[in-house]
Amino acid sequence: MLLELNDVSVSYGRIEALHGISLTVNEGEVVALIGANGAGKTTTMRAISGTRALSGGRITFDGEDISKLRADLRVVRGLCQSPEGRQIFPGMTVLENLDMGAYTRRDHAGIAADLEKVLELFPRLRERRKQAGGTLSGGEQQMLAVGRALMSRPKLLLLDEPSMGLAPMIIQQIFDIIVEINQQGTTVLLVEQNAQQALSRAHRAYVLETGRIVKEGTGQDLLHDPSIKEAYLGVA
Amino acid sequence: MNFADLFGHIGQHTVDGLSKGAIYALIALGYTLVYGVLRLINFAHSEVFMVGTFAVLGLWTAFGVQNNPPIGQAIIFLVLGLIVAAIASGGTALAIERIAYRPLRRKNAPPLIFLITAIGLSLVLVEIFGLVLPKLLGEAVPSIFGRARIILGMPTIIEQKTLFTVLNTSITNIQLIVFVSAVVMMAMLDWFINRTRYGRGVRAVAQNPETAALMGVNQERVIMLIFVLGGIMAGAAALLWSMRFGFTQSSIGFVLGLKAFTAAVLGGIGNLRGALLGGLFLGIVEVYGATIFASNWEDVIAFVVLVIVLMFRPTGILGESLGRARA
Amino acid sequence: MSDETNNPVAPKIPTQPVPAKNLLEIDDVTLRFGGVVALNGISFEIKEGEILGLIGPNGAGKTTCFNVMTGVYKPTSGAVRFRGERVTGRKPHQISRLGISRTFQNIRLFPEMSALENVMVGTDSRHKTSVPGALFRLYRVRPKEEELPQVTASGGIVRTWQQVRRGFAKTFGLSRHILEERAAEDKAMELLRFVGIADRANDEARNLPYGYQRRLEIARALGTEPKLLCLDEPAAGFNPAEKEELLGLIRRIRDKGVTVLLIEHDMRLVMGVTDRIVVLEFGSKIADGRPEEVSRDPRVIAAYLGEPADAA
Amino acid sequence: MIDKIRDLDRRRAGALHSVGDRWRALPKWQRGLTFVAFVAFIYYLPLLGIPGLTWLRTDSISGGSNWAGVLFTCAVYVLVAIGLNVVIGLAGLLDLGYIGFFAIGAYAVALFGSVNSPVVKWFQAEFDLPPTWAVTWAICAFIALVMALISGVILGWPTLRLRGDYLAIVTLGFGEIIRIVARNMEGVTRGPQGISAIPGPEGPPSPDNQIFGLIDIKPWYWLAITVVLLMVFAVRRLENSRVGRSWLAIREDEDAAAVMGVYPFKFKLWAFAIGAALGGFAGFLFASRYAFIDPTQFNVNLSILFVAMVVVGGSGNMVGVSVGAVLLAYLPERFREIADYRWLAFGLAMVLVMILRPQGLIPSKRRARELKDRAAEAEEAPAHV
Amino acid sequence: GCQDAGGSGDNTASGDCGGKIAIFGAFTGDNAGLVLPSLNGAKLAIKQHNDANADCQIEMVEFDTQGDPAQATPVANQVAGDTSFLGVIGGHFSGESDATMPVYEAAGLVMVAPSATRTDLTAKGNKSFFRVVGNDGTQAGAVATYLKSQNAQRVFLIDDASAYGAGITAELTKNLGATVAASDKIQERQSQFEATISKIKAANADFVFYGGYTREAAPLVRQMRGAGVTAKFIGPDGLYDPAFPAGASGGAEGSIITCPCLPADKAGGTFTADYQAAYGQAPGSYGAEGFDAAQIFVDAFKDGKKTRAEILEYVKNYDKQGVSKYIKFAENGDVDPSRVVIWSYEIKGTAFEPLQELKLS
Ligand SMILES: Nc1ncnc2c1ncn2[C@@H]1O[C@H](COP(=O)(O)OP(=O)(O)OP(=O)(O)O)[C@@H](O)[C@H]1O
Ligand SMILES: Nc1ncnc2c1ncn2[C@@H]1O[C@H](COP(=O)(O)OP(=O)(O)OP(=O)(O)O)[C@@H](O)[C@H]1O
Ligand SMILES: CC(C)C[C@H](N)C(=O)O
Ligand SMILES: [Mg+2]
Ligand SMILES: [Mg+2]
Repeated sequence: MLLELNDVSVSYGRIEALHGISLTVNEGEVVALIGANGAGKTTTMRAISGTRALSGGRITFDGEDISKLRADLRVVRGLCQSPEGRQIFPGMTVLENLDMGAYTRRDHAGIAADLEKVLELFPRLRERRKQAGGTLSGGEQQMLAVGRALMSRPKLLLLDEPSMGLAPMIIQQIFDIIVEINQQGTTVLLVEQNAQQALSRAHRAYVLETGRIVKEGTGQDLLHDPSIKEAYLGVA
Repeated sequence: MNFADLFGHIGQHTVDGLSKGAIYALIALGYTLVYGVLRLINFAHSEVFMVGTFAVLGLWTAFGVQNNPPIGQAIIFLVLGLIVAAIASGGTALAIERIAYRPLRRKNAPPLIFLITAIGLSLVLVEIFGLVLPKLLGEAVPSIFGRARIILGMPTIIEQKTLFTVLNTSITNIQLIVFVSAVVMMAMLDWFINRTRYGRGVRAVAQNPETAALMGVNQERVIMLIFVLGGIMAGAAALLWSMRFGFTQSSIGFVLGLKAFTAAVLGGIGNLRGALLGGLFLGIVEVYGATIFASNWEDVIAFVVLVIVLMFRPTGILGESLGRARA
Repeated sequence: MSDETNNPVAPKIPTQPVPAKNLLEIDDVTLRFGGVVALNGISFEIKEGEILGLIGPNGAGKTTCFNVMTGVYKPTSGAVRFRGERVTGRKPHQISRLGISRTFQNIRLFPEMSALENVMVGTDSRHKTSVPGALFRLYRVRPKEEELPQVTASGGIVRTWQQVRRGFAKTFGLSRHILEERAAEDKAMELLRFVGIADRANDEARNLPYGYQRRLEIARALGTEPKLLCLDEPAAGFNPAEKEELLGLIRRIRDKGVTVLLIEHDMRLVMGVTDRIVVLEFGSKIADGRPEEVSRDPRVIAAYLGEPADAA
Repeated sequence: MIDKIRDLDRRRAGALHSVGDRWRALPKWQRGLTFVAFVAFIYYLPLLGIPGLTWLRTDSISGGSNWAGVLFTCAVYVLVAIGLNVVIGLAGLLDLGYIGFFAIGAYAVALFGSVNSPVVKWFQAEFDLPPTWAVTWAICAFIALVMALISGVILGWPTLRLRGDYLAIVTLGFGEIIRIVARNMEGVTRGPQGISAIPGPEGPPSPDNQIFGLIDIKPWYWLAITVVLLMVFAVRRLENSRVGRSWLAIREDEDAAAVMGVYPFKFKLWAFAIGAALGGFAGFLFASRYAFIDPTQFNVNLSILFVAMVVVGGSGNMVGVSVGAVLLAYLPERFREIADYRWLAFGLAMVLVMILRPQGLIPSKRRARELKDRAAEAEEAPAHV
Repeated sequence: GCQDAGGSGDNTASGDCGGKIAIFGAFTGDNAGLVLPSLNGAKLAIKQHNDANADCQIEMVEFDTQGDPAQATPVANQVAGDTSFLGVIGGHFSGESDATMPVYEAAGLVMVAPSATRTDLTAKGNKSFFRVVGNDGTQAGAVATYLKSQNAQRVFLIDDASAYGAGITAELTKNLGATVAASDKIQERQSQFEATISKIKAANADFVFYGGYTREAAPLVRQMRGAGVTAKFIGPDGLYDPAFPAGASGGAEGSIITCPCLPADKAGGTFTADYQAAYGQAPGSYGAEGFDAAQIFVDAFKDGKKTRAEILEYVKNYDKQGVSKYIKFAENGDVDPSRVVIWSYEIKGTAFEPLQELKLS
């Protein structure tokens, strides 16, 4: 078990956004987290990555209790999040942004190789490597955000809506990449609105509704669950 | 209006302006660093500089340095002065960060609140050095605190001598030292910020603190780092100041700080090279302006030039670089 | 769930033959940022009353196109004409008064203002009270009967006072400021109801759920009484059910007589709601036509859609 | 220690809060009556003789200043604070050079109204006027208002396009420019010598003046406070109108406001001009009551003090900024014992208030909420932020 | 600090003798250093009187204005409105004096100023303003005499654009005529003087006169010397301040300072010794003037004057040797210029060595 959330709750002011959720991610898995707007998916991710404090519960990563650990130290432990809404560094070039992904790494050869790989995956980024991140189009920024997360070579990669704002073709690519890096040994926790895609690629999935986990199962099971179909896949 | 004088000695005036501006530039670096990362005008930075000059004064007084010591001694006292000033200024900057800014950051207060706090701190520091310490210690160490409000002289550590004269322009040893040190220091800082991993961390925090944390950057450490770096630069400026001008006073920071901040804005606040360029430019503008008109128009000229520059380049000569571009 | 969405790609029964009048013309517009050519001589027009889709791969120049239309950027060459008038070179607020309004790809509300106030800022753009007007309130308008102060009390000083006020308003009129203020509030409330978020009218925008914020942006844009409403990926981050609702809203907006320009990556939504689609790639237009034509266009498939199976 | 203060502050804030709530809950006529009573009290203040409260008077200590004189200063500062609040609190523009407008208003009445001014002398020589001729006070008031307004526009026109912090330094420079020009242009302003014999409503200062005399300052105070009340009324009208909403929208997101049809430049310029006019008028009152001005009275320090009173009082809220202004004008006078330490005390107070109560002493409801949300957010985010 | 100078306050005004006066000036703040000697001098005079005359106590209330006209005016209103005050010592600066003159005059209160020196203060037809100090014109005249005696050919004039500095420099300009080579104005708190120094060099001056205060003068003279300017440096009483040579760290060596104040050993009576005994330091600038100003009131009270009008009349006709000079006022309130004593001092190390008394013309 790589990651375990145990009865985790998080509040924003007086509003509690997560009411004690528990989930696990095993080494080598792709786990999807789906749910409607405001269900608490992003909040879950932030709790895991440490940008939001817990109001209750416990998070264990790789056998260590990280509930109170600072966010940057979680990165050092091998936990990297690609945040929702891109959040690239607007004043840095594409290359510098990618370098930031490898901030905690020291293996120069490995970094160079990974950089090459990312640029391979997103030729658009190679084309724009000297352009300031802030002037990229929405979709380009999204690619950059995913590429940057890949650069940190995490044990567990947290992806928050990686397909948001991307053209259909690129969405396809992104999901292919997720599968690929997973096969190369990275565990992935994936938040997606595009439930169809997410479920079909994930080993397991959780469904979140207003701050509670309401369902869990294998990707395929959920994909064929009629209630899920109705609520999240938009197909009657 | 005296254009004849200006053009008659244009070279000399330029050299004078550059050496004047070099000091502005070094202080401006502190403003720019902090502003770049925290979007905060650290109004108290001028007092960080002031504390540096008092540290140098204290050191030299403690060792009983006299005017024009032998060169060997002079070098020792300069090096010691640099260390002491850097520690004092860096420490003050760090203390300011810890005592005043950190609680505010914890509360996520908007920039204006930081500004007012900084102004308050600045007042407090000036009064501590100008009033409280003199009352407490004025009897014991009159040469340091007795007249801190008016003026405190320091020994001349290196006598000013003309090194060489080209094209009717003489350059003195001190002008050269000041100018070269300023450029070297700024180059080192620039290298640090733009070329090292730490520097990249600083810029990342500047642009998107939360995501920087997600990349493994320790934000608190970065903030401490920039305050200390800015403080060290101010300390260096304090030493150069003490060497060149040989005096200080509790309110010395005010005007210099204002000018340095103007320089930072002129060059493009948040931009290290801009700080250097802005400082030198401002120095030259002031000397030219004071030559053409009288010296009492100096500030007017400086500010008018600032407005003109900003009208054509709203983010300063070089624009912003550390800071977040607009999304 | 409505019929259309069951089979979104199927041709929609055209509501009416599209009127031919051009509302907006983009005429050979080019925009360069240094070396990057964001828009490369594109031309297309928007007809009055239609819903036009603007699609294309990431970085194709769609948002840039919006920015040119709303005056955020000035094109390097070419012109945008709105109802025959040249728009390029005008300031954003002037363009807004002409009747183009928009939403943002990343939501940009006024976070500390209530939802109602947000919309009122939009409606204000049609009002005239300025600083002297608000200060002196001298400009008076003859009010309609129902706008006069009401006499409600049953007797005593209060009643007399109310009668005096009423009489005063009758003789001297009411200040325009007051009438406008009332009108703005009524209109804003109505718009909030229209987009379906009236229940949170007095909450600050920042506290609204994401979906509400998106809709509030639309309400605010509608407040400026646009002829043309530009929506930049309004469905980003919505799940299919929410997208469904949005689709209905866009139609209702069009039915109010507002022309809609829609940027969206969700093909199901685009196919379901638009009358016509313009496709951009690398800053150039590569297709322009009815949804079913465009979706079969091999260039569009190659550049954007990928294998057709994906559109499902 | 800090914890204790914090706790106290919380309790005090709570009490204030409930006062505010109870106030809002009162029926309209009761609120009206209270307001009238309050205004009456304000007018009564210079006569303050209620046993138990006389210690409030600044002349109750040895070496203290004239009570009505201090009240007058408070009133002028309140006027300044209200004007600056339009700029900072409502439009969100940081103006560190407000003293410049104050100086312009003061110099306007000095230059046109005093027989000692070179400008008046020039007029006398040019148009063969008697040596006692000068522009009358009421016209000077108008000139002051207009000159300040115009200078606000002139300063704002090129600089309001700049972003916030750039504006701060440019305005600061403007304040300095005005002072330096006043000092250096000896032919026009008499430079550092200053100008005396600045007129009041009854003409130049003289022992014959019946109401606005040299020794009894109460009428001056009543005049100033009347102006303040009028301006409060006017600014309230702006605040609760389309104009106020536009300012707020610009403060929150300028670009989005522009796209919604608000012309940011125009409204920012208005804010600037209104602020300038109020500042200028305050300067005008100041000069005509003191009858003497020189450039040293328009120091940058004062600009910063002005900003401090707005922020410390609670920017955006007229009651708040007025309280800030009164405190800053009154406390140093009442506690003259600490004279030498007043800047130290002032600095410490600023730091403490900001750390303990960043929204200011009496913030606007909106600001208070905003800051509370921000603080709550920060508190929930983990320690590193 | 607002303690009264001696005596218990209450019973003073009631007796046959004694009364209450006010003294105002910059007793705190940046400029306090220039004014405190005068306050101390005045306190000394009152104390000496009160100690000697138990039956005739004088109360002196201090009002701190920080030298700011805007703070001096409410003080004036307070003093003028409180009829127990019978006279005023002040102002110390010209600006605050100018601002408050009409108020005191309207109240019929007499002002005796120890150090407000601007020339035009006495040129406005005032009826109740007197000063026991020579005005700037007198001192400037003395400086001009000195320069002539030194055979100055090319004098460079600098002032700090303050009321005091600019005033005295303007007077000097009038007096010097053609020997003025060039001039420059600096601003307060300026600390770098490249432009000014290059102007001095260009003018090839043999004398540099600086009108202003220590804060700017010390770095100026130091930088001048550093840049190799050898012209003799002259300054007025604003620089008669131990901080000046100390702040210039040797740069001020040999500078000439003029002051309308007597060298310690020349001051009348036992004043210098008394002052030294009471405050542990030499009187400095205006200490004697402060004493004289207070002494005038002491004399008035001793003479049994009890109303504002009587005291005003008394001061008008005052005719007596004071510690600083012989005091008799002209119609306009100035002391007789011929009685004003101006001395020149040379800076040696950190000391002011008296050189000579400067005679007018
Ligand atoms: N900064 C905030 N302040 C207050 N409430 C917030 C904040 N961020 C999120 N919330 C609330 O917390 C709940 C969960 O939000 P979260 O962003 O985790 O949802 P989500 O599942 O990621 O939704 P989406 O699909 O829109 O991204 C929502 O009700 C939201 O309104
Ligand atoms: N200010 C700028 N400077 C340089 N390049 C820019 C700037 N703004 C946009 N671009 C470039 O212009 C191109 C078009 O960008 P635009 O935002 O219009 O794309 P888009 O079609 O909206 O894409 P998306 O669907 O990803 O939002 C992109 O390649 C982008 O990098
Ligand atoms: C204390 C003195 C230096 C004051 C100065 N003589 C003046 O008239 O202002
Ligand atoms: Mg989310
Ligand atoms: Mg886009």
